[in-house]
Amino acid sequence: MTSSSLALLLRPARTLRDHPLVARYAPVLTMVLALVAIWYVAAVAMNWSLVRDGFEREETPYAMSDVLAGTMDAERPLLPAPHQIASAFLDSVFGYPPLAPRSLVYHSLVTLSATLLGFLLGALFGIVLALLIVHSRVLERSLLPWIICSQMVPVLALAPIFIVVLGALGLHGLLPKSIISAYLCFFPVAIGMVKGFISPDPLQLELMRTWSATPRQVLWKLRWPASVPYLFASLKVAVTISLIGAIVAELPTGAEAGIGARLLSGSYYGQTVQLWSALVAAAVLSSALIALIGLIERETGRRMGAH
Amino acid sequence: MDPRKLRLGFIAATAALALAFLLPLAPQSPPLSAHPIVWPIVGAAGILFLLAARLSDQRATLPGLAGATLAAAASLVLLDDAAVAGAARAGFWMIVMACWLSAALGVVNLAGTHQVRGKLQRALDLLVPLLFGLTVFYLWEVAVRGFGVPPVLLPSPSAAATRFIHSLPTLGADFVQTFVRGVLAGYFIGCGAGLLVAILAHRYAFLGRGLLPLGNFFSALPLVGVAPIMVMWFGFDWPSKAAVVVLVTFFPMLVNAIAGLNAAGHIERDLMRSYGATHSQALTKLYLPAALPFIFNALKINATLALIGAIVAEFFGTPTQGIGFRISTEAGRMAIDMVWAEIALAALAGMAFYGFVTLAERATTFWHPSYRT
Amino acid sequence: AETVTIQLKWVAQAQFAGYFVARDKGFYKEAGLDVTIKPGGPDVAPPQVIAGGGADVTVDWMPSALASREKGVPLVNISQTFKKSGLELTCRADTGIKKPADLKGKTLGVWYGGNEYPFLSWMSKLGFKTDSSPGGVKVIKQGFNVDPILQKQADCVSTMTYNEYWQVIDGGYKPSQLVVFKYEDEGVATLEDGLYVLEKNLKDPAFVAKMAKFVKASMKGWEYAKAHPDEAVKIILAADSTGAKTEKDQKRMMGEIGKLLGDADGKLDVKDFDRTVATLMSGGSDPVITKKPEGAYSFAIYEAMKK
Amino acid sequence: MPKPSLSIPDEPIADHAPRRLVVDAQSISLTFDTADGRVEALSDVNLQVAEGEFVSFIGPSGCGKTTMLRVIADLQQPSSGTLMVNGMSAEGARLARSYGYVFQAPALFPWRTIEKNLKLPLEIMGYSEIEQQQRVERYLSMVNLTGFERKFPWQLSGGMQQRVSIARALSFDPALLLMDEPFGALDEIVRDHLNEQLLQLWKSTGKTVLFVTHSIPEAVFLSTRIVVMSPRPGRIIDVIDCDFPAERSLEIRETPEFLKVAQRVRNGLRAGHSYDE
Amino acid sequence: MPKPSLSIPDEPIADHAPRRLVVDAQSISLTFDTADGRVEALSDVNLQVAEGEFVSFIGPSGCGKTTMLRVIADLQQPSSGTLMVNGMSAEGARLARSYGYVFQAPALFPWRTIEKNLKLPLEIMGYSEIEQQQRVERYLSMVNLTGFERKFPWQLSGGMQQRVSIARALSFDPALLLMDEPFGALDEIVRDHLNEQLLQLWKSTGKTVLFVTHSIPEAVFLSTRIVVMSPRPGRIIDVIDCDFPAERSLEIRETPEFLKVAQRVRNGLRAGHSYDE
Ligand SMILES: Nc1ncnc2c1ncn2[C@@H]1O[C@H](COP(=O)(O)OP(=O)(O)OP(=O)(O)O)[C@@H](O)[C@H]1O
Ligand SMILES: Nc1ncnc2c1ncn2[C@@H]1O[C@H](COP(=O)(O)OP(=O)(O)OP(=O)(O)O)[C@@H](O)[C@H]1O
Ligand SMILES: Cc1ncc(C[n+]2csc(CCO)c2C)c(N)n1
Ligand SMILES: [Mg+2]
Ligand SMILES: [Mg+2]
Repeated sequence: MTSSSLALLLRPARTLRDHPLVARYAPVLTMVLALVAIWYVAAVAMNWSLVRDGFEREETPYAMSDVLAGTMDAERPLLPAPHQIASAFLDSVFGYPPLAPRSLVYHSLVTLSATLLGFLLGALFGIVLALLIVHSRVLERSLLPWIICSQMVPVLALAPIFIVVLGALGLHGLLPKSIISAYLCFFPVAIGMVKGFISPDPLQLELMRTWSATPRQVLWKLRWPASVPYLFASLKVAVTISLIGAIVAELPTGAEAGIGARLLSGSYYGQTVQLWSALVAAAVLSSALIALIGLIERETGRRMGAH
Repeated sequence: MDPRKLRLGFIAATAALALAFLLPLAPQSPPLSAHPIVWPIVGAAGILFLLAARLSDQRATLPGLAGATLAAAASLVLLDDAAVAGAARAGFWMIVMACWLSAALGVVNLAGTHQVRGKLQRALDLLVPLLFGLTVFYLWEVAVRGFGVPPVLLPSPSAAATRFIHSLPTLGADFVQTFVRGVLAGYFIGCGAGLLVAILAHRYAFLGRGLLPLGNFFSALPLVGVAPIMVMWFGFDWPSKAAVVVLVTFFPMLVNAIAGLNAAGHIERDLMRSYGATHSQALTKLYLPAALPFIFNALKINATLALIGAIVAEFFGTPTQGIGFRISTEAGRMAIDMVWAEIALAALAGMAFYGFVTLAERATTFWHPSYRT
Repeated sequence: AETVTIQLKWVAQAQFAGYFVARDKGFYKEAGLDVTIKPGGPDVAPPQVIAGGGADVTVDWMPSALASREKGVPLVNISQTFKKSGLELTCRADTGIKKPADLKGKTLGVWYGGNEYPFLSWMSKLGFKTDSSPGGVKVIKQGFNVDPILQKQADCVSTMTYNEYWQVIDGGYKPSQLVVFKYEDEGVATLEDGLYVLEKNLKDPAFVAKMAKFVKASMKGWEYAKAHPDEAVKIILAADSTGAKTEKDQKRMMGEIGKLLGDADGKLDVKDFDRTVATLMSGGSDPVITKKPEGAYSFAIYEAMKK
Repeated sequence: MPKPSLSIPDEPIADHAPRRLVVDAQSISLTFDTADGRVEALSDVNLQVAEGEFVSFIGPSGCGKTTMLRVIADLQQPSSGTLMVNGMSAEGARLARSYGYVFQAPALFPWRTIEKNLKLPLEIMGYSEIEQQQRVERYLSMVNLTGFERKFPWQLSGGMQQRVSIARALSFDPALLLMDEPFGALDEIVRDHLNEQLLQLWKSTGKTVLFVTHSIPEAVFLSTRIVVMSPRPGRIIDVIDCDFPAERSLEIRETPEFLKVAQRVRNGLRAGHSYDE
Repeated sequence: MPKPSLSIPDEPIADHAPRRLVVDAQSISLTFDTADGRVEALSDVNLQVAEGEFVSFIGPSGCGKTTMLRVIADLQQPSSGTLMVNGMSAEGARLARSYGYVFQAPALFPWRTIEKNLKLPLEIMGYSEIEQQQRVERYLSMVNLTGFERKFPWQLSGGMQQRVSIARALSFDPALLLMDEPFGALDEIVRDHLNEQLLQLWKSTGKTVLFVTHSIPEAVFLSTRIVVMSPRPGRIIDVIDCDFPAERSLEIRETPEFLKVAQRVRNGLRAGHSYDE
């Protein structure tokens, strides 16, 4: 728990409804409950004909209630019921020692490490690129269109060759995956930061001019702080893309471990519910990463006098 | 550009050409002076470089680029010689280096041109990236052919271009399937939904607190996992691709639009309050215009993500058409030149799309400090 | 010890039991080899890996190997592990399909990426167009699972005898409710898993000697796996880092793989090769190979093994 | 220094009595909670403003004038006290679009031309196209900016921007005007001109005006009452009636009565300051 | 209306002669190209300012005062004419950090506290930590804002923000001060106080000051010369010498000499206006 929510807890509230923690989490809870309810209904509707066909193929007599029950625990449902996913998820997270190949924790960690490294590389590269573009007209004019072009190239198509080439250069394991992930996630950061770096008020830029501040001083004292809102919006997007990139990159590297490997084998061996729990793991992971960035954003905002 | 650096650069390029006459081109090849057509071209390039070095100002651009073209032509002619292709040595690479150096100097010099205005400036804005790209493609071409890179790893750009021209009908059909159907539909729905949810979240704090984490959660679903499910739900044709595109474009729009809606200034908000403006009035007259720079940010990022998303989704089940379908099948048959022709198609389509969004951005956010001069 | 890197065509599973068993049982070590097994996946193209220097030898299907040969990567078959093809087209019986001629107008799931050639030449033999024009069949690119048949999005899907067929069974179909066309029976079978190396390496006697040791030890592994399927499955499962494989799946797969393996020495039967080439060259409008390949197989390794 | 914080003018208010109260503030206090402590921006402020009055606020920088106007405009909630505007709650009055507010900074929208900026409140309040156009012309010419319709805010000088913002607040003809240093960035001539225009407008329409200014002559010239404030905590330290004849011209600024009132304001102002000069 | 656009005061300038010229502008013109036509912001402006002078610019809103200051500060390039600052080109002078500029708007950095805002130029110019701290204290107390070090700009009133921006421009002690309506948002008392402080500073340090103001008394009180401008196109229409004794106090504002100069300024100003009142 963060110190601010601790402070919220300690502050007396007039009624339960006004309690800051309630105000903060009640909406999420409501939405989640609504979603789960919709999900159940959808699960029944979507799996219905599948389950009914199953009974018919078995040529056993069945009642409506049998079909209904069947939609709740089908082995290969079109849409698994929330409790199926939850129990598969919990089972694969807590059912094994965290570093066993059957544990989702293990696979999440594998993917997370590639994600973080890729995110770091990508964000850094994106920021550096934005800097170059903002400071050099030559680079802006000649590089920017090709950077955009680079993002139109589907990585999944090039990843295999890329892995081969990196492999020939002696790079194996984490790095190739991270580089693919970085390749995908640097772009939102670069675009966002270019915008951020040129967003300061003209008056403030002129003020720096009157002091004949060096470009570096203008960067650190004006452009950088002024681009903070853009930075965090970009980082949030980049981190999800970086996770997706890391997962994509697991396929052409032999899919030995990681959430991507789990997704592939879940699909390959028809383990639908497993596949869904791997999806949930990915979503949980990136939600956590986004939440972390959000936390840093709020703290930064506080220090920068946001109100 | 600094005339001294310019002069030094062109002299270095000339020197490289001189070295090309001395160093071996390839183990089994006679020296450069024994190639009847090539050596005069190289010589002419050298003279142009010397001229550029003498001028060493804006005017140097023209002889510099002309020399670069000649040097490029010489090296490409040399590559047609079976003795050189795949076994190029220092002498050959000297010509390539001279070409690259002079082209780079030319581009930098050109991009540094400020004096011109209006139409000429527009042309320059196009010319600079074009020349830059040409240089990159040239280097790629000579690297692939000079080093003899296996074509199943990387084809030469000329091979990909040839394939592109010979497969226009296929490419056209793929373009329609992937871009016109999948990408555009998904892009509009995804961006629209992202914006809508952002507006709702901005308007109703309760919804905002509840929807945002859920939005985060769903957009974090990995492409490779979601694509097969979408195929399962929406079938093999383009709707499932559009669904994937919706998923990948939703979140960037959500995040950016929320940041944008919060970017409206405090006095401006107070002003709207003082008018007793309704929420929809405040939205259309203040919040959305103020959010436009951020929204365009998302539209641009999404333009790229949508394309990649649709293509990748096609790896997981399609009818027998589409850019992603073609890339994955042709990669399987080792027709890598076709893969690159499709990649080029994707890049062209994406660039045009992106360019369109940029134009719209310029037209609607001209007032933003980043565009004001 | 000498090092050998082998690139598999697909994810680590009982399909490649021989290599895992040989490694686990120390057959490679006995031969003085240190073997690295690189698993493949849906996006791994073995010819690219070997051309990029990522492996010494690779397991590939012959259509893919011959295609890359024409495209400038001269792969040479040094040993043919699988005698028979495991590829088949599995249809739901309730679609009314009984014989190949009934396929007309139906929706068929086909694996692309180099695996489509046997199918295309079969269809051209049947006289069915594959471009969705009337009087032909409707082809969809199948992912790496059998969902299209379970969801009734397709009437038939491609399956391997050793995996996907059983996924359909697990999906609730009884064998009696399915109609299966084995490519082997339709006379359009192409050679599947074999070992391939780069042609230029075969000029190097040291490499040939090394490969001779490798093939010999691998065949010993296959022999062992065939004789002790349960132990082989245990070895596979122990080597599994994705944690998705189940004993049930792998046992079934091991059993089916056993049926595909040829003689103990795994030497290529030239008749099979010629039939594969014929099939590929008749592959409709866009044949995968245009001319009869020369030198696409070599018995040099076998000669070296005899010494 | 006058001790009591007065809310009612010293003179009898009989002549105000029959008129409706537009602003009725009873012991308003407002405290800002900031990271490094609390700032008491308003402390126990009582103020009654009748319809048709012109009340100026004057006081040292940072004494709470802007805050007071913001509270009345329902842009800020007081920490305690009761406030009625036009007989409604402040929020009700805001939603009823009872006032026009000129902010201390121009607050123009950079994506709108001058013309469109002026039209903003008119669009919101649903005026017809023709009516909008007429008003834009009328009020732009009033602030002497005809010809600048199609310019964007950043193409105008500081004073011009401020004039646009004044025109914008007047354009929808609110019965209550809240003006926060509207003429701060203007030269003497324009200022005098606009002073007269405002007086004219006030006289002819019977608007109620709450006006923050730093210019004592301006306050004395325009107002029916002057409220002098002092800072930390922000309090009203003097309320001065100045009922000059309705038909006054700029020349009255030289009369002894005028100078007497001005001196009283100056004294109050000085008392509110901490300078020991 | 005086016809000729004067660049040299009417009186002999012998006493300025030995002093170095800080600003030497020769027939400066500046035209803005906007979407709906060109705006002539400066037209053939000639101006020489010697070291140690205090020159005020006064003129109707939008006449080009800000533009003139911006040209001298090398924030805008003139369309024609030559300009020397401190014997260098305007750019050279800017790069040599020869001047401090107070903008018309405060232009504080919202993410920096008041203290950090004041330190910004000091950081850029490489002052030591201790020196920075000392100067922050000195200049904050000069503008009477001690105690607000840790506040953020939005927590300050408009006038307080403007004072921070003045302190910031003074903090690094530039020999040339360009001030664009620095005291516009301040009340009379603070304004008088800061007027005296500025005069003090100017006298004791021999700084050169170019000062835009709308207050005629302020201009007359502070300046050695007053430049009166007229708009569209922006021209200098009068230059008035006003050499009051160096040891003047605020009281001289009541003397007849003072009022005479003020009247001349007022006349010039009025001439520049298009009002026919
Ligand atoms: N948002 C805020 N947070 C914290 N303190 C604030 C805030 N707004 C104003 N203050 C403080 O409240 C006090 C009164 O501010 P206000 O803006 O009302 O002054 P003012 O009388 O309008 O001054 P000025 O003439 O300079 O505009 C000041 O001390 C200021 O620092
Ligand atoms: N960026 C710009 N683009 C176009 N026109 C401009 C621009 N900046 C200023 N102008 C025009 O130039 C003229 C002079 O403006 P300037 O800001 O110098 O006036 P000023 O004398 O400082 O007025 P004020 O006292 O109101 O601040 C004005 O008519 C203004 O509209
Ligand atoms: C995307 C995709 N492509 C091909 C296959 C076919 N396949 C099934 S098993 C196997 C291994 C061959 O050794 C192969 C290639 C698939 N399932 N998924
Ligand atoms: Mg104020
Ligand atoms: Mg100005």
